[in-house]
Amino acid sequence: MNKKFDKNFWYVFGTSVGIIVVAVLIVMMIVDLSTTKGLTGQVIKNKDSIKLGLITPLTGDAASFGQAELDATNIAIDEINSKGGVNGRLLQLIPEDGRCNGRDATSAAQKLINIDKVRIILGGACSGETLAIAPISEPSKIILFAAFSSSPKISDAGEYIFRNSPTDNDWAPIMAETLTKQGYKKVAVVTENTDYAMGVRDIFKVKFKELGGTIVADEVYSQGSKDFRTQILKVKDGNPDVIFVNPQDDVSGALLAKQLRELGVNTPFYSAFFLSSPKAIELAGSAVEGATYLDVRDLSTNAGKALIEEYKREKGTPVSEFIIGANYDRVYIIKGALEKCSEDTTCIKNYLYTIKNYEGVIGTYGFKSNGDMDTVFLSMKRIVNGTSIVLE
Amino acid sequence: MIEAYLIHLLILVGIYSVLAVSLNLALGNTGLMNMGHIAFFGIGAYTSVIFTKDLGVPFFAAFLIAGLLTSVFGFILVYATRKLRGDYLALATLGFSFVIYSLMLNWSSVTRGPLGIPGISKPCFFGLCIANNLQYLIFVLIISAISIAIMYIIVNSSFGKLLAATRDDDIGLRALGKNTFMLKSKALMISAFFAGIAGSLFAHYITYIDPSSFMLSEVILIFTIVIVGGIASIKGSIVSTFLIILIPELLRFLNIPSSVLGPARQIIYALILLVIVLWRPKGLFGKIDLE
Amino acid sequence: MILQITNLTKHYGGIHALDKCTLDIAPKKITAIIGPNGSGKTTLFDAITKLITVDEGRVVLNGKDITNMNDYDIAKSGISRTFQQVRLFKNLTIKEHLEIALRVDDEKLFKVLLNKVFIKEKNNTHKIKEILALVGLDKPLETYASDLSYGQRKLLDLAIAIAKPHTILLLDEPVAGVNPKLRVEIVNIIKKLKSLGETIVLIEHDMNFVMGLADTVFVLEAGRVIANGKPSEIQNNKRVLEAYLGG
Amino acid sequence: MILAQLIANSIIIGSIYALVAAGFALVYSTNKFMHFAHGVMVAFSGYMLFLMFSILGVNFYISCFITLILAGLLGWISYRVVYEPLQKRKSSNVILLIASLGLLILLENTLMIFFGPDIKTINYFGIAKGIDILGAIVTPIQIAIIIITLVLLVGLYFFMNKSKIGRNMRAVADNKELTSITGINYRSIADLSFIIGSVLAGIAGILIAIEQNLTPAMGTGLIIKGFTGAVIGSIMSVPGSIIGSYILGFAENFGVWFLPSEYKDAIAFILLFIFLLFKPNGLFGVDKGVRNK
Repeated sequence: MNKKFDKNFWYVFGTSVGIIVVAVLIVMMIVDLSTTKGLTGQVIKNKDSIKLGLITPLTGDAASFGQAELDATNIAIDEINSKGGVNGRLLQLIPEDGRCNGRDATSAAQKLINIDKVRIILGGACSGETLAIAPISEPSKIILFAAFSSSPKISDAGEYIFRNSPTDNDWAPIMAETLTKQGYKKVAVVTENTDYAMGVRDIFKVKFKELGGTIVADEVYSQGSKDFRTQILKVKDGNPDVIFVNPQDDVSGALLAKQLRELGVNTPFYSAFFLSSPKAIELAGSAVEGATYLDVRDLSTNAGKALIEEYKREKGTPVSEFIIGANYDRVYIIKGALEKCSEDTTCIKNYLYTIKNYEGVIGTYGFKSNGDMDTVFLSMKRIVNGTSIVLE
Repeated sequence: MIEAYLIHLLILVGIYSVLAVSLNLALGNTGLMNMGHIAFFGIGAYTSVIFTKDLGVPFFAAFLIAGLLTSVFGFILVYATRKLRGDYLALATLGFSFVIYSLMLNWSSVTRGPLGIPGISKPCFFGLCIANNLQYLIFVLIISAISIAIMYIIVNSSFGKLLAATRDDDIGLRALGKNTFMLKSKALMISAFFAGIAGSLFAHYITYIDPSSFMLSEVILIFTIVIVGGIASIKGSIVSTFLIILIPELLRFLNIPSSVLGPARQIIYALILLVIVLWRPKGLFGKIDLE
Repeated sequence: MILQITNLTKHYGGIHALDKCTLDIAPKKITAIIGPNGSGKTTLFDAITKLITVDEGRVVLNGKDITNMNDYDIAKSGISRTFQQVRLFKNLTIKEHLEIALRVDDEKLFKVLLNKVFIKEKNNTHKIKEILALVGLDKPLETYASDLSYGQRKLLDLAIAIAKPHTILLLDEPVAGVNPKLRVEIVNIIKKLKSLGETIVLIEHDMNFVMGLADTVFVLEAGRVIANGKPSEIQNNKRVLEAYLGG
Repeated sequence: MILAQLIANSIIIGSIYALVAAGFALVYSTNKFMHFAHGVMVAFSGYMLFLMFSILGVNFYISCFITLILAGLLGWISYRVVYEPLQKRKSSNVILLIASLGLLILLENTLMIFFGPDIKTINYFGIAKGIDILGAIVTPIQIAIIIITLVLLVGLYFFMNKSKIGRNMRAVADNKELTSITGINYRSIADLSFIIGSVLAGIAGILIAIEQNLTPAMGTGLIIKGFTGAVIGSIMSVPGSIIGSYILGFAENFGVWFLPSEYKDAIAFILLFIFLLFKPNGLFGVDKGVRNK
């Protein structure tokens, strides 16, 4: 090797290493300052508080869910703090933006775990976030508690991972069974091209075919699209007995329902969750009249009603009552665990596995050995005269 | 424990600096306005994951295959767009990244579509596996240092001077008997190769990939890195990667309401980009004006 | 004959930029192509170097048909040219320009890298200085092209055309827009090049300029050779005078 | 019946694309750079209507009027603040394109800070029952969108071809250098193109807000489809870009009829890529100044 090459190589290598070291020092200094001398007042103020991390999308397409998660979590934490906190210590929520993707979620998790030293992370929201955080939180024995992720992959992602949202495996087969029981043989599925909805679609299709039905149309639309007319036309052309409307969120579901009816498709349609959002009903109006959907069962309990009232008063119309309820419950479940175990996560983990009949605002439930909810927590509802009624 | 967080950030910086320097090789040193660079990153990530996970290829082989396959896509892109120039080239490459994005999203049998691919293994070499982030950081630093050194040598070689010449005057260089199309192809293939291996590093670090990591907003992120650092400046790209990755992380420590935090971060990117474009077209370390 | 051009024809819509243009270039001589503006002189150079594709006709260099070759292959096979609007690489230095022109296998990336890493790169500085001395460009080697004056750019453009391995040198209006002093210098450079055994073809619209310089003159009008011969013969050719006065 | 509905669907979505594409092409044809932030002008207008009408309770038509003025103003400001300095420095259109992307992100996130990330709706006309036209079902709002687009198409055509200002704009579009010689003030033409283009975006924003809904990030999605339509027609010509948008609408809807529907966006992107490669100036443009050599 000649001298010139050597010089070049070491120049580049040396510079990169040098810059890295300098940057490390600077960041360390800043971090040190901020934690000990208090660049950010909050750190000092709540020195004795119990920190809870929250990872949820605060920007991007899914931000409206993230905001709902944050609001609902804050309501619960404020309630607990105003009643004196947990064992005399206040709860401090540190929300981080996971942007519904793996990279930002891992950055957020690394920050929460290593800088804020949280032992409990609420989140992620999108399954993609949760799946990306799991390999980081699990080895450090951090509790990861999702209230919104439904991917079946999360069930076996780790021992310290819990959720109080139904998995797609829980409810998509129920949907297929329900439709079969109602005597529907030919179904049209319209799905939004997102991780959640596509996961549901795959499970649903398998189950429905197993039960002897046929899929006459299987349409997909991309996230954020607002024009479904040709997909609907293909649905119409398949001449189904029933339509399974399978969107990611309330707004696209409502738009889809609206366009279905606008185009004169009067086939009954079934769906899940999104119709619990008042926004969906407001948007779609008469288009969702008579629609049947699977939803979380008991948000009409007193506690649930009160929560939704409070949420409406303080934060506005919720995107989904289900999300609000699950998030609210999540904080209280953690509160119970903290009261018993303080911040010993192994104790918390074991405690959470023992929970069997927790009475939350979304119902009474516990956790299975894989950290999922043990109760399939759903009931059929129908929109009648613009409000939903429970069918049993 | 601060170290662990810093290690995480440094791993990201290492990966993105390879991505930025490789973009700069095409954009700055060769003058190829490639807005499809993020697609190369994505192709590399998916290739590496599919080869290790579905086909059981050892990591290092998959890592190289990721680079090579991406490089083939680089050639396809440069061949397809060989007659375009200026903003039409920029648009066509942007169109290319959209096409690749739809492919990742819709070719579900291979990419699992929007569900993404979870549970990606950490790299192993002959039975020795990377067990923690510190080791991964060392691995990333070695790979980045080698990659950047190679690109540095290329840029400063007589070949690199030809690339600079084709950026400045393509016809003039052809009149000197140089096949500028081949030069551009090679430049973009090298650029794509390193973007591809950066993608592989990214996928095996995050352990979960889905198409959303390779979208339009990410194109703008790496463009910002290169432009802030300075056209045709490797040093600039590296420093700028630090700034652009770390500044938003520092924001996490300020008491900004979280509903504002996310947009604020994007606004900072956009403002930095506009300020540089408007008032300092050379970027921080560049010698060449953006034109 | 070193370069034979036969029946080159190029139409732009209804305009004949080149119309069955035929000429032969003799080796080791200075050949001038003159004609009024718009007579197709630069188009002829562009056609020879394949910057434009002709409709018909043949170009033969040293007995080899180069009509259908790529522009860079034509350049490689031995044609060097300058441009009326100089084409330089503004972010490269004088030295880098000449190095690019002198090297022949710098496009081969792996070879370049191997050379860079294991073998000391060939030092061209001596050769570069020689060429710069020949054209009289007296600026530090590390000067960027963008920092040169118009005249210096003309000289650098000439220098890289000379540096590039070639058998024939095409100069497109070498003195257009330069001051009288530099004009004299360039004339001297061209003469010096001839004495070194170079074959030179130059384009010029000013008839008087080529009289003392060229060995042979071709006169172009509307893309067609209307006269050729020694300068003294051309000077008195009636058609040529008509063309110039009419044009 | 199906065919009629497919055609209707194509025309409806084509009209929405055309509304976005027309302004984009108008700015491009006079200024020769890609004003991607045009997308966010559409979103901005929708939100301004939301602010005026739904929050402040101003009369709907007055709100629309104010929205259009604000849209024109924002377009003009963005030209003067961002683009003009760059043009003065003789930056290439690639730099202007990058600047426009910066502007797009800046404005989009500003909207997000002010209005929040959730979806806003303006339910001024309520939910309308579809009307059956030759077997295709179309709602009154959609008919309004189609009619307004067509009126704009015709209006713009006459404006560009018959009025003096329009002819000057076309002259600038054809040859910027020449017009400065003939005494046309380039700056005022550029100002005007941004104002008119942004008012067009304003009209698009209002109609889309009523027909669909508002999200801060909607601008990006719209501009991608809008410029795809413009590229197909011709980015240099307003009527061309409008026709191109309809072609895109037809291609997407007819394509999806035969292909799995998840490929709807892919069809648009592949069309965009193919057109840029093989016919970069679109079906109605001349190939000039696009390719090397």
